[in-house]
Amino acid sequence: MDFDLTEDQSLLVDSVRKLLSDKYGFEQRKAYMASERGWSPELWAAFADIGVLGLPFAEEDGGFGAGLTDTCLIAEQFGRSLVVEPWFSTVVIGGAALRHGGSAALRQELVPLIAAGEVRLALAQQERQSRYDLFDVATTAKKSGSGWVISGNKGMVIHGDSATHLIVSARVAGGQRDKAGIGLFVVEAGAPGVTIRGFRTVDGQRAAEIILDNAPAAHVLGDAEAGLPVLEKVAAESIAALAFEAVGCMDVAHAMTLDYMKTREQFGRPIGSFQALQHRAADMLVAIEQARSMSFYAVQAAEETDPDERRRGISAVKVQIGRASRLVGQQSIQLHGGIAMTMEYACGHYFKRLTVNDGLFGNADFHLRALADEGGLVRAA
Amino acid sequence: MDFDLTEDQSLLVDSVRKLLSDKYGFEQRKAYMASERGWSPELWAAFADIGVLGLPFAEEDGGFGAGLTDTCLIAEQFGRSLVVEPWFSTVVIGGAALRHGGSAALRQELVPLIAAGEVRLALAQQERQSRYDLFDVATTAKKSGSGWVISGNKGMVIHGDSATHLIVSARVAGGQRDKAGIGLFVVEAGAPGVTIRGFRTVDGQRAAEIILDNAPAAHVLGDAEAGLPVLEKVAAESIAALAFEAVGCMDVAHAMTLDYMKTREQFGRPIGSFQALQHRAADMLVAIEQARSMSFYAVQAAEETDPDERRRGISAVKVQIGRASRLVGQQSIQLHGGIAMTMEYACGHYFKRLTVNDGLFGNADFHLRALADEGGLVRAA
Amino acid sequence: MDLNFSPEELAFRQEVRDFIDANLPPATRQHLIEGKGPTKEMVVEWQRILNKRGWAVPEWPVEWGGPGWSAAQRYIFREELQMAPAPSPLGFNVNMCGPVVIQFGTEEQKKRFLPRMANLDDWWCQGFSEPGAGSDLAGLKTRAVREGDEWVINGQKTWTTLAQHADWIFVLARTNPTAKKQEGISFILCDMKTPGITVRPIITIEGGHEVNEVFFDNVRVPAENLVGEENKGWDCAKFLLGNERFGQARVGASRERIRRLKVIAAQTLDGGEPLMADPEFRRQMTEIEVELKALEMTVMRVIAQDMKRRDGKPNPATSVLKIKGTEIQQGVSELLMKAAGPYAWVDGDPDAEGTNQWDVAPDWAYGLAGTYFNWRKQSIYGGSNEIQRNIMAKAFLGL
Amino acid sequence: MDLNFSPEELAFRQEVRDFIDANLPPATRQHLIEGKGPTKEMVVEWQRILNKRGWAVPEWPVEWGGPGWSAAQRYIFREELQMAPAPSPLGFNVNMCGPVVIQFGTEEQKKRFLPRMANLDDWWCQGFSEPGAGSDLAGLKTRAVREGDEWVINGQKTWTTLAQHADWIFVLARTNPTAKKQEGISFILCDMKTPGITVRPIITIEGGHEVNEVFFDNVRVPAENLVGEENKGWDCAKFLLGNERFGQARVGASRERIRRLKVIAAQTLDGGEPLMADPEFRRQMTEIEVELKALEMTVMRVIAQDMKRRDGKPNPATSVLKIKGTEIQQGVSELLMKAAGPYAWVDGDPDAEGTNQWDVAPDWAYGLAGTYFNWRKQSIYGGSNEIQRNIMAKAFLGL
Repeated sequence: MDFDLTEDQSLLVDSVRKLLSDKYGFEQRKAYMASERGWSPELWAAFADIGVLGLPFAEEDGGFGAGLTDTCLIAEQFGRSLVVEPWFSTVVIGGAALRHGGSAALRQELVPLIAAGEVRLALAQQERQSRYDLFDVATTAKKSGSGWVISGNKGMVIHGDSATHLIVSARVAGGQRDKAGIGLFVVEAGAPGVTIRGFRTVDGQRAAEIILDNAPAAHVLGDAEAGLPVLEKVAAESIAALAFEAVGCMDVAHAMTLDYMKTREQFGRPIGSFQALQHRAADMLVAIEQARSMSFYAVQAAEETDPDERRRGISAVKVQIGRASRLVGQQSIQLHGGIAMTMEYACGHYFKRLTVNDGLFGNADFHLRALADEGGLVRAA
Repeated sequence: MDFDLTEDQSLLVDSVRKLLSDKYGFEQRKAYMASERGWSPELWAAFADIGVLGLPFAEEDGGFGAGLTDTCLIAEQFGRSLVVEPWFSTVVIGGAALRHGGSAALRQELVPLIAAGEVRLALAQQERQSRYDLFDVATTAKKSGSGWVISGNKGMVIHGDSATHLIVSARVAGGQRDKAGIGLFVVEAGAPGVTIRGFRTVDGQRAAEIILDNAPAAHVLGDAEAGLPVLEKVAAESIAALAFEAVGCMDVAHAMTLDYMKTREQFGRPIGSFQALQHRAADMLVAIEQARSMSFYAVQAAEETDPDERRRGISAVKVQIGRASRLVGQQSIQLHGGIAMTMEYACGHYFKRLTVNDGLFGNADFHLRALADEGGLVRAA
Repeated sequence: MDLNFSPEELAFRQEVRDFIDANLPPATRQHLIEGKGPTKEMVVEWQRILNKRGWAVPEWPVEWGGPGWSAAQRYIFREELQMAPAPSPLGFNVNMCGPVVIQFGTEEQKKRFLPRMANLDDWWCQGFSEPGAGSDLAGLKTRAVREGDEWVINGQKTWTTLAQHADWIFVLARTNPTAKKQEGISFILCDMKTPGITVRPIITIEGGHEVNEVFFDNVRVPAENLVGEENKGWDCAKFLLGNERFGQARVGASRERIRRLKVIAAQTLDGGEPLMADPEFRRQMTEIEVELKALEMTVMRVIAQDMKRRDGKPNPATSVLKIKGTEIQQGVSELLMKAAGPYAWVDGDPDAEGTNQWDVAPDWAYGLAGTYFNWRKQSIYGGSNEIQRNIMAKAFLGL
Repeated sequence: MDLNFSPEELAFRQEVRDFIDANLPPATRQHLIEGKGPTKEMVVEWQRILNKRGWAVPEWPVEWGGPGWSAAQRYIFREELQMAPAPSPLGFNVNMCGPVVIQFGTEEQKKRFLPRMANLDDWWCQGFSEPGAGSDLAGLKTRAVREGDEWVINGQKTWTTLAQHADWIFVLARTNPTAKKQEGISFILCDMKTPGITVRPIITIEGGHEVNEVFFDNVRVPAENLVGEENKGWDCAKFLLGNERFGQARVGASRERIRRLKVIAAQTLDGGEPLMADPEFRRQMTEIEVELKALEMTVMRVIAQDMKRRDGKPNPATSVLKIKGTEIQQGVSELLMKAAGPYAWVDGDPDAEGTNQWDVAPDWAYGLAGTYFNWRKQSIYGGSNEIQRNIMAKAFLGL
């Protein structure tokens, strides 16, 4: 048992931290968000340079062969700086789909391009009726010659407007909520029949609505009728990274709050000297430490081989992280007072990101119900 | 709209308050509880004298014709003093059953005796499997000659060991959880086939387990196949009185806590000067005031004629009172610290009574589910 | 004890409801149902409709256009507007500045300002908060110096709600810098067109423009614009703040939002079933409904006390209204956001056309996250909920 | 980073589990499963079994009988005992007084007391708290005056857990009344049979007798019973309190109670269905399970730090253990009570035969309300959860 970073991990984190401290101040980030794309190609290139784009892919595929823990450590740092580039969609989500579902040929084709920053991925999975159920898929995939054509509407595709390749869940067989018969297809963003409308999300990231109308799939990830297990693995790894990202956000929001409490004076004394507020800040620390613990567990859970065990563990992670994110996000605003309600002050941006983070791949309520329905974590005697 | 007491109500409350302040100090109550019966016949006689035993019954039946509000006001005072005599079981619960289910002849027989303190009632309704469902009845009633005989096991019969007459729910027809086919029967405590074992409950009151083995019923309350509506009315009025009782308990627990906070010193100052504890005490006040408001609503709700509306309203009351009781009970202990954990200190007794109060006629969880299942309080637009 | 509205009060409620149904512009109502704040035009149009009916200034005395209602009627009126939903008469005019002018102003001030306030010919805003004086209002630093027939005002106000619409501002300014905190403050009215006033928007976290900074740079206003006595402005401020006994309870508004939530939850799928079928969602919603019912009764208690004896005796129930009222509103806004799931996250101008226009996402989801974010302010402004607890500990608990 | 137990540690866990299964008296186990506190005899019997195996004093150095385990092994051992469930080695002996004697005691004191502590030949109790010194421990007033070869002790201790079983008590007493609060205190051992010591039971709200008042009336103990230096007893106290890094997390104990809860909930009917089928009950239980999993990982983090570097550097995670550990235990006790419904309310001696003997109520319901009441103490003692937040604000937040 050892929760410290290895030397390699420390080096990796340091290089990311240095880049972000140089290039990702609050005002710099604002400029990236204000650009037409909504993010910075310059930073994207820099991410490629320090190796975080190819991080989780096998060396033989052209990646750096790092483990999930390393990816999560980057996610934590990116959370601390509220990075808006499509790293999470490309490397964490898309990367997991590619690693777990892609053929060797496909991986060897795409990974070097991803690592170089030339290919960006997005997962088009959400549909109007599906909410948080990965298996609720109305979009269809039909055989067409030697390949597949995809038709359907996908919503809230994170970074769907900057992806070069979309990973699309589509139904090959079965009813809309059947767990079998779902395939994962790679569709090029520029393929005929693909219409993409990008928009900004409330946390300052980008997303898209995508309409597919007999769009040809360039590839299928694994078995076209058994994509759900891959999708679940993708969700599990993504949730682990989201947990670390949330801890990064919470750490910063808490630190900003403490700083403010030490300097802001009311009634002739720093507000941090008021015991009721001190206890609130202590409760935030308790929540963050429990969340940090849970994020470590998230890595264990995501790597669990038994899918039921994995699902239960990952649901527990989502519950704990979601609860903590809500408390820390809301209280960091409340303890600041009005100033944190303004767009010009960073704290609110952490609150917003924490709110969205909770909802990605199912919010705490959803996972609490799922976990409770599966009998919880403790086995009855 | 007027939340003040009428002159008559003020006189009534004053007379009860005076009696309790003379006769119901903490040490006096302890002596009553320590007696073999577990309560005081002397006080019982005094209650008869000041008229609170015949209170809610019609004047033509030998009662005082007071309304539910008056009963509730007494319940509040009894809550403040944690009265252990069988008033609630006799007058509120039993009284409601008699008023809503009893024939004129039966009322005129029993009410004068109740008012005089000679007859005490208890509701034998709970069964091992029934939990909080009034209609879950396995105990049977069978025709025998011109009357009925009752067989079955009843548990947690409040003041069942001192009642002269038991009001027993028993199934005349239908399956164990059918809503039709339930009758309410009056069984004399001394009747053949009735076995009663009394015990003390954790809040210092008395209760009993009762086994009925072909016990003859002296009377049936209303339609022997349609007792459930009466039982629901009984529950509704009882819940209104419990709400007032709880507010009485909470008021005293809060006041004791404030007194202690003003006198107990730690780190060289009264603990009431610590802001974190002040805010906790303020939260208790918020909860109590909301509970007090809800207790007023409880009277309205209990008197609602539409049974569905009544059930919804009464469930809302139970939720709010239960939540407040828990918060105020737990925090009154916590803010005191160790001293309130001792049997010799009154505060813990309020906490215990509030805990039991929540569970009578269904706890907050039960009623929240019931209310949610019935669509809540606010109608959709 | 009588816990019900009288038949007359119930008839009055019906009268209000009928009037709203007949006169509220449907586009305004629809706009509010969708959770958007009313535009300036909507507020002005509706207040003038109310004013024509004699209902724009429920709290004012009859001689200044008030309808002469009881506390219960005023409550019913306010609730019905919130539930419609319809815009409320502009609080800065009707509940804040108007009553101060009525209580402390000269006859001339009353004649000049009150009718225009009632008809919303002038839109007023409130110049109280300052960057250094948040919860500690009396710590304000804006100065007003008497020079001849004028006050010369310098300083900065912040969190000035809807200053961008305002024609006038009422300002608390320090007129005696050597006196004790509360004792050197005056209450002064300023035309927003006066040279030296600059309004700078504050964009809140959801992207909306509701509040502003207002800078005063040698702003000269006539001496006659002082309300009440010089250096006694704190009395006006206390009167103004104390006047608001129910404002943040907003029971009707919360009930309207819960209705909306139920409509949405019936249409939205969750696990292939309507969201309304999810026990956990229902539980969270029902808990709020129950708390709201208790709050409604708490409001009634305060009204009943007001009707019986306006003795100004503090009622502990009053303290509950701010804390619980805002917690409930925040809770409902969170449930609305959660009901929308991921589709709440589309950003943009909440007053613009819905951007979920391709029918990939439901239209109604748009802006719900923004409202959730924005409503975090409710437990901060108007005396933060922490300040409320301080007040309770002092005033009612003797701690 | 490596978040898993090593194969050796897993093997050790199995060894502990097997030993418990083979040696724990079944009656003791059943008694604990039913939620009752172990009797004195059960504790003594089991500790002697452990001592024979060399496992009674996991935290002690090998020379005094410790097994030489790593922090991870000690954690595993403690968890397995809690989960069995089995009595833990008596904390007053093993985790409190023993380590103080080892750290501060003379060679003679060690030889005299430690072996008897390990074998539970002497039952120790803790004389720290006083009526006027609760959260403010250093405010204690009990006096010890040196007269020749003896200390003469006068004063009163309270909340003395299981003093009724105790052979010895370790006492904090003021030996220099003029020194600053923390500086005039000494740590003294007293034989409970010494004349002048009176133990008076404190009955807690559920009716149990766990704690006591202990009165000292001219109690004379030999001077050699002083541990450490005169007036330096606060160092011993701090060492003792700081030693307890995991004690109140009790992850294994909570897991055992949740298992019990699940067994009960599967048997109990609610709305005609097993209680386990109620989504709201499941939600409440699952929320606690999730929090417990996080707490388990938090404990692991503290252990890992301990194993890596015993630098005594405060770890914010440590502060979490008390607050969350006690909240979880209290939460589970409340769920157990609620699961029993009305049948939790039978009063009486929890160690007596179940009184629900007529099968009208389920046997297992008996005593659950009492445990819920009793466990409210957990957020009060050992440094109340409010004190913990004060500590965190100072030590980690710099407020």
